[in-house]
Amino acid sequence: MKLLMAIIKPHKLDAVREALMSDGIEGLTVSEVKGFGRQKGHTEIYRGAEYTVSFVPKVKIEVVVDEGTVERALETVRAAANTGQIGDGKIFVYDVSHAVRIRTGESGPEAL
Amino acid sequence: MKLLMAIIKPHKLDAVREALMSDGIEGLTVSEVKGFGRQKGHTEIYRGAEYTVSFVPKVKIEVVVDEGTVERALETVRAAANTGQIGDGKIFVYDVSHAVRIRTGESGPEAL
Amino acid sequence: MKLLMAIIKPHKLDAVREALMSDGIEGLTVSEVKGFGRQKGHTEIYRGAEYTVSFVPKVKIEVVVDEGTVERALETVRAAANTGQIGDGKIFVYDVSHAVRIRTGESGPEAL
Amino acid sequence: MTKISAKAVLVAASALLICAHSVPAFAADGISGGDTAWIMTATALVLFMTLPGLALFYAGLVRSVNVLSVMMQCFAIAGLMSILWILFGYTLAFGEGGHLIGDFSRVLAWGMGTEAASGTIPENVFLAFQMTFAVITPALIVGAFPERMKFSSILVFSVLWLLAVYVPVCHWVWGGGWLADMGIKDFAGGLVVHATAGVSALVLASLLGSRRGFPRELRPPHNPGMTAMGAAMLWVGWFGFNGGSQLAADGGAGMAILVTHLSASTAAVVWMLIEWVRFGRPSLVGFVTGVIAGLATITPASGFVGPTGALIIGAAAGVLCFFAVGMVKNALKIDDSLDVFAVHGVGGLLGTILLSVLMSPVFDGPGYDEGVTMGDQLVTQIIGAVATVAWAAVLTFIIVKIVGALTGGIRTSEDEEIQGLDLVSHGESGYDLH
Amino acid sequence: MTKISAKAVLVAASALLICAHSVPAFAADGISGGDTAWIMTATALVLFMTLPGLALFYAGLVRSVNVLSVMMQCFAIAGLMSILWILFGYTLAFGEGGHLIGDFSRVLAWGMGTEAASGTIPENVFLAFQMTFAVITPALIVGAFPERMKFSSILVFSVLWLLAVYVPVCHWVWGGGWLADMGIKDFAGGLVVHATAGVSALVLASLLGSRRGFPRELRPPHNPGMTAMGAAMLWVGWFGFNGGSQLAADGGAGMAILVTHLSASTAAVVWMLIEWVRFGRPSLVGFVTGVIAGLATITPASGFVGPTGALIIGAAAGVLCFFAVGMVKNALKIDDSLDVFAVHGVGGLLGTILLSVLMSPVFDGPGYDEGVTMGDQLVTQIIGAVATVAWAAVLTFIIVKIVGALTGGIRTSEDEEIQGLDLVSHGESGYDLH
Amino acid sequence: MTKISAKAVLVAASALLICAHSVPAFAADGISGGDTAWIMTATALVLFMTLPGLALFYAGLVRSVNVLSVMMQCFAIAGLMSILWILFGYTLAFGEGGHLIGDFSRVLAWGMGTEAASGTIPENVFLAFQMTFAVITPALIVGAFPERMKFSSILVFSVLWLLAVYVPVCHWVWGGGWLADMGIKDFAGGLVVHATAGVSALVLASLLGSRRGFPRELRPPHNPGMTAMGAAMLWVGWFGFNGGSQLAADGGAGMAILVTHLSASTAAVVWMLIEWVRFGRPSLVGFVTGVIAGLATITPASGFVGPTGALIIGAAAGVLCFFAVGMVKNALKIDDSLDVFAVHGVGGLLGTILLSVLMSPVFDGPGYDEGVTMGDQLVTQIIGAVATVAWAAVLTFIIVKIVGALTGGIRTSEDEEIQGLDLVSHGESGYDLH
Ligand SMILES: Nc1ncnc2c1ncn2[C@@H]1O[C@H](COP(=O)(O)OP(=O)(O)O)[C@@H](O)[C@H]1O
Ligand SMILES: Nc1ncnc2c1ncn2[C@@H]1O[C@H](COP(=O)(O)OP(=O)(O)O)[C@@H](O)[C@H]1O
Ligand SMILES: Nc1ncnc2c1ncn2[C@@H]1O[C@H](COP(=O)(O)OP(=O)(O)O)[C@@H](O)[C@H]1O
Repeated sequence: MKLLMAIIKPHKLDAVREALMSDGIEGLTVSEVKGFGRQKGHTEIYRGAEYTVSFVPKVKIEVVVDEGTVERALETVRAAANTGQIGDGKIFVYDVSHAVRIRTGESGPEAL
Repeated sequence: MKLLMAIIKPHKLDAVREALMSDGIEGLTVSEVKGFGRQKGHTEIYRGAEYTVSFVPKVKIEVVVDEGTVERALETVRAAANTGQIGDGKIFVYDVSHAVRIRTGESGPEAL
Repeated sequence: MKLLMAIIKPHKLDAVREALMSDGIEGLTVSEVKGFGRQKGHTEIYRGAEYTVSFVPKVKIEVVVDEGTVERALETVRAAANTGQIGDGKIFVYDVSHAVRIRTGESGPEAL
Repeated sequence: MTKISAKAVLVAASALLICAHSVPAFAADGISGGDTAWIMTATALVLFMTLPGLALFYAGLVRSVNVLSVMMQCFAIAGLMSILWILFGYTLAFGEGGHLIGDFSRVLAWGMGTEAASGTIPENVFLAFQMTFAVITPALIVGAFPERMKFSSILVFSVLWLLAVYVPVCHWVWGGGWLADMGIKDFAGGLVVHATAGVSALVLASLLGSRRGFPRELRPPHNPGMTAMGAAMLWVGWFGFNGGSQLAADGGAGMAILVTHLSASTAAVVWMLIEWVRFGRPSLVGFVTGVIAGLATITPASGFVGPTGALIIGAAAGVLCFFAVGMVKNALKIDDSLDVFAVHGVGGLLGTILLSVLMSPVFDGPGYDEGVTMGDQLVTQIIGAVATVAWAAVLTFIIVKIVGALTGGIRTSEDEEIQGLDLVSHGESGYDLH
Repeated sequence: MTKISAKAVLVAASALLICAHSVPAFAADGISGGDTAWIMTATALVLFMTLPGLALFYAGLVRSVNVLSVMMQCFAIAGLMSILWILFGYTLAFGEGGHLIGDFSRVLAWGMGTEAASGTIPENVFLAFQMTFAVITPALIVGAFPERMKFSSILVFSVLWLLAVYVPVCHWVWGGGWLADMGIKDFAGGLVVHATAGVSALVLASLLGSRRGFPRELRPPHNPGMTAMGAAMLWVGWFGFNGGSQLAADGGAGMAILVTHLSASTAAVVWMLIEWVRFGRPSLVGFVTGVIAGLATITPASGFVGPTGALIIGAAAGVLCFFAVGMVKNALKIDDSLDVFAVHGVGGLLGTILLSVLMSPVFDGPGYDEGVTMGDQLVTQIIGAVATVAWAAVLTFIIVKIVGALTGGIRTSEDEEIQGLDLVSHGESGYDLH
Repeated sequence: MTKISAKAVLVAASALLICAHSVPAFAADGISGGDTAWIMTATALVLFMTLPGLALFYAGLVRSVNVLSVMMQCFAIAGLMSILWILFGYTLAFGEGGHLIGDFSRVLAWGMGTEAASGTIPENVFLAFQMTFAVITPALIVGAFPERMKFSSILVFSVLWLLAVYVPVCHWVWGGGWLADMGIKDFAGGLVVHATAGVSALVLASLLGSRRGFPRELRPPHNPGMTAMGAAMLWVGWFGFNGGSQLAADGGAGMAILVTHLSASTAAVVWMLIEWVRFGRPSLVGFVTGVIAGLATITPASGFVGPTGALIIGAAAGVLCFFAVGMVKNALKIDDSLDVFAVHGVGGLLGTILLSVLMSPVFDGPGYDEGVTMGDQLVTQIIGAVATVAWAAVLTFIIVKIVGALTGGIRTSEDEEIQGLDLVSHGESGYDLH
């Protein structure tokens, strides 16, 4: 199994979720994160003093998929999250050696 | 070393933490996340308009353990987080190649 | 490629980000997390009743780097995040098999 | 006899003197300390309705990235309208003038000083009390355009709107204009405040267009508790709004407060029951929307009905406004985002009409002016309502076109809308809680 | 002589006329504009105590998934109690009736209009002022059952409780009932408000059962700043609660405000010092709990003591309520979650008793009624306290049983409790900050 | 003739009697119900300024880990100062005494009771009204030291500061002291409140040292909406602060409210425009800072200028305070964290000076006291300003040294500062939203 970790723009979350669902993927986990990259943060000015906010709000999606579905899921996320503008984010993939469904104890691909 | 990443129900956090501690595990990291899976979100109705909230609040626990303890930790988390109801969550496991304790610079299993 | 996941003290975030930037690293992702370890939480007392807060606020930095830069990045983070006091945190490293830049579709090290 | 009378006069005069002394200051000039105390309090209460009341009420309903922009809009409108009011607003609304508009006799309140009276209160207190109405009315319209209108356009719109819509209607009804002459009853602003704001909100929202994702993919209110606390402050402040409109501290003011409270309570409970039946659970946002509906609806009637009338008005407000909210969204498909028309417009008009029936002693009301029947009053109220709606709609349409030309379009870009106006328009973020 | 006197009468009469004119409206009917202005203001202030004051105070203390439910409970109680008050509450509490209960002469305030007076204020103002008391008293009990009681049960409970507990006790003490006849002193509701609410909270909490995890594994207050801001609003509003209970704008009202403020300050500072000594650091939640303890305790005494008495009452309140909080939790093991009994019940009773001593000129108090000694007063106060506690406890027990039968149990399921009542009972979420 | 006059007297006397009866209570003793109603309301409004107003205003500007500590500081100061006021503060400030300080005749307000009058209001109301000023003034200084000062040091500082700075200056200006004798004009506390607090804040901040990371690496305000809502409450409450300082419900109070509102509006709009031009977008925090600047600046002048003067004062406040904020940070490099000096100090002094010009009928002002010219007044105002600044600066310096010695240093450790004072000083956390 593989874990896809995608860092995307927050307003693309629903599109990505729906795209993955229509691919037959049934579960994913989302976190609010802040990113730093080519897309820069901004400065806020309060009473004349500048405050640098280096980070941009992003959403991290983690989805574990079967080996066979990795390519497709990767492309699905990429397509759905793409706006063509800087800061669209990244997808990273890595190996997962075990997966267990807590409720049933099922493990491996069945657990997904 | 292995990293166990468990997505669980928020109110099970304390039980899982305590169970891991009595297993001798001394550190873990927790994030607030939102999950999507068989357990569905809900709709909220404001002034007659429906808003779909697709995600359910979950907690993600990340704990890095020595190879030898993986099985036991996995079972400990599963048992403590289990309520038998949909949405109980998953545990994923993957390899960690390095671990460093920032304070001392210790690395490998000693760093945990 | 490797992913460095560092759990650090929140007030060290800016120092670590700047240190990584001067190492030429151009992107990273940050999450607010809570940690449990040797550094203990605290108790809060409200109207005479004790509430145990087991977790300490931490920041998780995830940065994916090219194989060649791992050692250096690891040392950079360690040095910048170190205060010599308990609770300074950990760095974990693991393999990333794919990386894709959503905007361009570039993959592998170019995507970083 | 002359001598005797002289003596009597002297004695009586000294009686008067002591009497005057015991009720200092105002005995001489007809200004009542009690009335003045109450209207100053009411002035504070009505300002409190806008800031923080309305600002919280509206800000809780938007996305978290727009919370500050909504507050800023309320504040900036408060500041600008106040300056405008002392310059031109008050004098054009309440200066003598003619049937359509006042005059320029009171620009900057020049020479008014501390002595001029308006009834039993100082005129400066009357001016200040009315100023808070001129602040909240355009601020109500903020609910039509959050999350997507340019800040500059909002300011220009509000300035023009105050002068072209609020001030004339205010003069017609309260400043001795043609509707006043006809005997219109609008105690605290069913037409002047709520109908004008509600109708203009609808027109503006339809010209501005909907928020991205309307109506299916919007985010729920980011902070319903904030909205509820704003509603609570509006409720309390409304005691000053309606009770103050009596311009005296007497049984009329007391009754206005009582019926205001009862209408709010009833409308809210009715709204709660409808939600409970339809959706299975009653929401806090629903309850407080009912509160505001009840308050807006009783506003024109609050000096003319008794407790029984208030319960009827409240119940009618709860039902009608509830369904109006759905209709604007689903039938008209207009994104009047925070339901200004459905709550304030519909409520204000409903109360304006209903009062002609509920004034009757049959409903424990105080009855009609001499020679006026229920039917007469009803006709007058309808004429007033139609005139106000038409004027507000047409003028708002024209103003929006002008503002569009002046500020190069009134809408922010899609990118800006996604990012949220807090950052885009004001360079700030609402919450940094970590 | 007759001619002369005629002339004198004429002159004097015209003096009177001018005098009457200079103090318009109220000269004729004994209604004072100043008193009316103040009691209308006080009415707004007491509503402000419940909404938003108490709602914020309580909502900040619960888990974040219950914040809206607590607010909703306060709002819904406010709405329902107000309707109930105009229908039956006021007339049963303040209608003439007998020693135990009023009558039905004022249902819907029918015919009261704007002219009827109650002392020097319009009766509608008195009714409205008292209505806000009938709102806050059952709302106080919300602190006993947050996070786990069914919304339907809460509403039915509150309705029955108002009629069966609040209204009779109110009649006994303030409506000319048997305790009034005995000469009981309860200026603003130590018995009527705080003792009834506190005792009933304790009984209800013990019948309802504890929150999951009580007492060891509860979450700390999710938003202590919200609680503190609610306390601040309660503090300010209490000036209307106690100062308004004088029913006039005079030195009695002023003294009530002064001693109220001093008691709040002293109790809070004392609470802070106790925490500092015991826990090493004083908390904000502790300080504001002290504020409320000081306010509740001075309430019955606020018309009968001077500043010196206020400092003593405040200090006593700080110490006693602090230890009462611990005792209810640890000794009684009752999850009166937000300490309604320990703060309001204990405070209200304490003040009721203490005032019989502190009224004395020895403590710069105004002294006793003619022919009444300190001992007499103390006995009367104790009788009143015992009667109120017993009545509230027994009736609450009965009402809870009835409510349980009517609503199929009064408690939510464990699953619902875990999920939080915002979503379960109201379909909403408190915070969507991202 | 004697008989006749006897008759006339009788008749006139009965006229008086009826007259007295129609205006009960106060006719006899010169206390006005209207004035009393207003000053009690104003007292509530000024307390409302500190709690919750100022607490929210300041708490929103700090990091989220210090939100509770700031609120706690405001609360604890409110409690302590109130106790101090009834013990020694009032009597030393307003007791007859001499040119420099009052006396001990009113310790604990012993014997004052409900009958003593101060002008047309009960003295206990005057005492309570002034107490709220003695609360807010030291609370303003909280803005100088958030996030890094020991709680114990703060309390000791505030106690000493009230007695050594506030009370004497208050006596000089309002208590019949030497500045009053000179004819100084300070209607509601430009010198007594804002200049003393502002100057002392600057001195204290410079002795305390800057926050970690000042000025480059600070976190932005954690909750600008909280700050704005606090500002809204300050704005509303300021109607009581300035309007109440008239100590009567009349046209003077009305004018004070009107000019207060106009100055706030103008200063805020001006601040907004400056930000718009300089930074490309106007911020909410900026707008509300302008509001406070406008309010502080009009404070001393609010009884002495007309609307035209208010617009000028507001505009001057907006410009001057805006640049003062930058100057303290960048030129003086003092971390007066929430700009107490730049807003209150500069504003209070500016208004104190400007009023000597704007009182003139040329600006629609009420004119000067008999025999006083604009130049005379200006000189008096400058003398008052210099004396107040010097006294506040020197005494604050001395007090800080004493406090440092008493509490073992006044600053928390670096570790504590990083962790945040909510946890360190009070053992609590501000937000647990999950
Ligand atoms: N090397 C990296 N490791 C981890 N996260 C990264 C890395 N590079 C970028 N990111 C994440 O991806 C987000 C988008 O990257 P950015 O460089 O701004 O835009 P783009 O990928 O479109 O060039 C960043 O905000 C950050 O969260
Ligand atoms: N394939 C997956 N990848 C990542 N997270 C998952 C995946 N499937 C489920 N999850 C996480 O696990 C949670 C529980 O899953 P769910 O399907 O609702 O229940 P259950 O596991 O009991 O069948 C989800 O809310 C989600 O956070
Ligand atoms: N085995 C582990 N797995 C995951 N996270 C860990 C582990 N051990 C520690 N951590 C994280 O590192 C943080 C610091 O660890 P701690 O033991 O407190 O201090 P130190 O590393 O300095 O000894 C913890 O709060 C936790 O977030």
